[in-house]
Amino acid sequence: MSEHHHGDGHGHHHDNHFTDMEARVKALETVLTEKGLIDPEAIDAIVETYETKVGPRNGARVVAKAWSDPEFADWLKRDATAAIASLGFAGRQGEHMRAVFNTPDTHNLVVCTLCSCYPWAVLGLPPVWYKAPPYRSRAVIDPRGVLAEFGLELSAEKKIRVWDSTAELRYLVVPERPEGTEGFSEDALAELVTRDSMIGTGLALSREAAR
Amino acid sequence: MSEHHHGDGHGHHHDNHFTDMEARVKALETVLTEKGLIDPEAIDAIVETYETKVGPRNGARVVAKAWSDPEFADWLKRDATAAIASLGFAGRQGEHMRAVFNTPDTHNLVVCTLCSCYPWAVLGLPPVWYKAPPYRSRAVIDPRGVLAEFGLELSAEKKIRVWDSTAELRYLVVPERPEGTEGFSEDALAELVTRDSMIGTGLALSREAAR
Amino acid sequence: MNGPHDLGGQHGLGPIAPEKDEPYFHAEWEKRALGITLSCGAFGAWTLDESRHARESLPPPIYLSASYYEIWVRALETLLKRHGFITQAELDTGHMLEKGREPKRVLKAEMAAGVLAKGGPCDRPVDRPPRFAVGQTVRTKNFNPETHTRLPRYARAKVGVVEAVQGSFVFPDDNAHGKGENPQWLYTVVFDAGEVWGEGADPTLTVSIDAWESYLERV
Amino acid sequence: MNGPHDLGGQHGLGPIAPEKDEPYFHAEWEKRALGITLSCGAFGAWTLDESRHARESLPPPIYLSASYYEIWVRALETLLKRHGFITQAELDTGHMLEKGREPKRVLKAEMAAGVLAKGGPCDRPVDRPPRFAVGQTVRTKNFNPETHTRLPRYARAKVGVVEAVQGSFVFPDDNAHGKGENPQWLYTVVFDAGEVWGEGADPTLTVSIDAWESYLERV
Repeated sequence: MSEHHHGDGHGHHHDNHFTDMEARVKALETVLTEKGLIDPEAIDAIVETYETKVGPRNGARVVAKAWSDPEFADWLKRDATAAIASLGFAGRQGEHMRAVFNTPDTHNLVVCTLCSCYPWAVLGLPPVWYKAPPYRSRAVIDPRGVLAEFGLELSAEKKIRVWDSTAELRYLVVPERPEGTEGFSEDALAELVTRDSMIGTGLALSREAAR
Repeated sequence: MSEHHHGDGHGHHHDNHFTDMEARVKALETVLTEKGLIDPEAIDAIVETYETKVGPRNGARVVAKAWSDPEFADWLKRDATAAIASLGFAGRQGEHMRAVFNTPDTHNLVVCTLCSCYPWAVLGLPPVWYKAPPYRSRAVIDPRGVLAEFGLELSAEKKIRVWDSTAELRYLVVPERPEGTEGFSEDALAELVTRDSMIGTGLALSREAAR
Repeated sequence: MNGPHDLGGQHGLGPIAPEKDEPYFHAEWEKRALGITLSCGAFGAWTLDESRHARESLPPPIYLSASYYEIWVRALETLLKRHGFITQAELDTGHMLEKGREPKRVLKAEMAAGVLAKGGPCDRPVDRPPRFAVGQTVRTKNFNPETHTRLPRYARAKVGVVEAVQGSFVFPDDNAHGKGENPQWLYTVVFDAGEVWGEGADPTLTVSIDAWESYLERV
Repeated sequence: MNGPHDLGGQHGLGPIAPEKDEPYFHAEWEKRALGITLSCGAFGAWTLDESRHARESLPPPIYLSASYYEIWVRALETLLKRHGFITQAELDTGHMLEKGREPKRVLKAEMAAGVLAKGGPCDRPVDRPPRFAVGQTVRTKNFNPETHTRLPRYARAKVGVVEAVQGSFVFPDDNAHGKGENPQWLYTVVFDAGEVWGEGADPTLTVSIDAWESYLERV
């Protein structure tokens, strides 16, 4: 057996395991369907929602508007749930939103050490690493080591604030607006906002990188 | 896959795994032997030592003598390493011994939460449960629940002292001498001293139980 | 519970290894696992807190090696069996063998969008004022229940500062075990890393948790 | 390190299930594992502390599901590779492929009894008096190193009483990492369960650890 790390849930050494899970889930779905407890088409609808409608482009719209519109930014700071809902983004795992703003002094990073809490309504389904033991264990004790794995080196003086999502509040990081983006439209700004920049494991793209 | 508990290292669901380990250890032993790094006969000698010479009968002799001989008991309390060595029991995992005496007020229980420290020189090789996660996790927080699994119910007023073997001191519990054993020879007393009574997960046998 | 899920500050779990251009799903069964889990949640037979506790109660070696969708599936099986909807024999054979319990609601395709959009808010009014104020120094309690709690082990018996009073919310420690919602005030409490991690902590780091009122005591 | 080995107070690990009339070994390979591990320890190439750290550094799902003999074997492979005695390719093929490092000592059959009887004492003199006295109240430090330590997580930042000064011993936190033996005074420190476990602790319970001097501070 390989000593390879086992916490990630993907990769070639999991192929057999994935086959086991395929059978296990198939059995579960069959039983539930035969009992009339689930509607396979509802499952299709759920999957389609998170594959096509609810994803990090939602959050990017929120951030771009906050960058463009100081009144919206202020609203987002005071009542993120309402401000975000005003753009049409709400619902499951976004019922109680908080927006936290990066500043020149402070970088924000979001984690859920206890499970996998994540702001679905604005970021969609979380990536595997967000839910896996390595990130969950290290983000609260060694955030600089974590950020280095994402290629992000913060200055030694930068303060880091980690938000552990232990309750039903879901955190959205509003990254700093990149330099040289004065006059960008909200659409153009939204292109600079990556998923990772809204978790805190990245920054917004520079105007050059986005091209 | 079964939801069966996985921490014990024995039992039918481990049969395949045991076959894997058989091959793994065989490969290791072969490589080391071909390199002249180990002497298979030395391994036989080590195994024979712990199968036939070093076991809980050693500890039982120590306890029986402590019950019979107040001066020895006093020495055991003050300098367990020397007192035990005087009976010919010393060596690996018994270099630094401490004896802790049960009293009518206090019951002692020994655990190693961090690994598997155990007083080999007086008790021999530890049982699987002593080294496995369930005992190691629970002994320090829920000793009464642990003792109940061994069929031992202490009175609610009895004080429990748990010794976590975090350093190189190895603890031997001296159980209370059973009632009605006045005039028993050391040999007869030693028959009442079980391995578990010297870990603290049991008591010495009553004179009736021993028959 | 001090389970395998309580990961904050644990070492030795390997690299994070973010995947470039990661897809939403890595296999078809993950899609079904998502949809089945959400569909069964719509039964209304258990709370989110109970399902979290079912996940964290998985055997630790499984919890720590499984992907999160696998954790979901295994915990869902437990919940469905516990609440009488299915049996282990049905899972073993892969077919219905008996009728089983009827849920209050079965999620149909036409309901899915509405249910997802509505979510499950868990703020609840309480009829007493918050006990702690913004700026107040508090100490988290020390406790180690075998039952569900949302106070991570690394943040117990630590001194921090109330940064926000976030409203009043369902109390998961009770709700996970069918003891009622018993809402409490919820606070964001921020700790210096030195308080939490001690010697060698990153001096630029602060960590916050969201803590229910009964997790906190005056200093 | 806060590894999978640091089990005190963890929940969910299942029943203890003591085995009646348990044999010393459950399979032949366990006998070989014992003998090989002790034989390789006799090389003198690594310390007991380094081998403990190799064991606790195994991937947590493996550590928590393996028997202790399996933990030994896996950690021994790591140590043998790390110190140049064998290669992974040799383990994979099951045969010697290259010469490798020569140990200081190979344990021969006729030496076995003597080596086992001698053991490996690790008390060492220090040239300063103990800093703490019996009966003194102390607080354990808070720290969370990724390196080896013998201060369990449950016993950090807790107030207890020195019950005994046990002598001076090799300091494992340094010795495990080749930083020397650096002996320190060792104390038995006893804690009320209420201090360690908080609300709901067994009121009749006290727990002690053996703590090196640098783990402790004055209260």
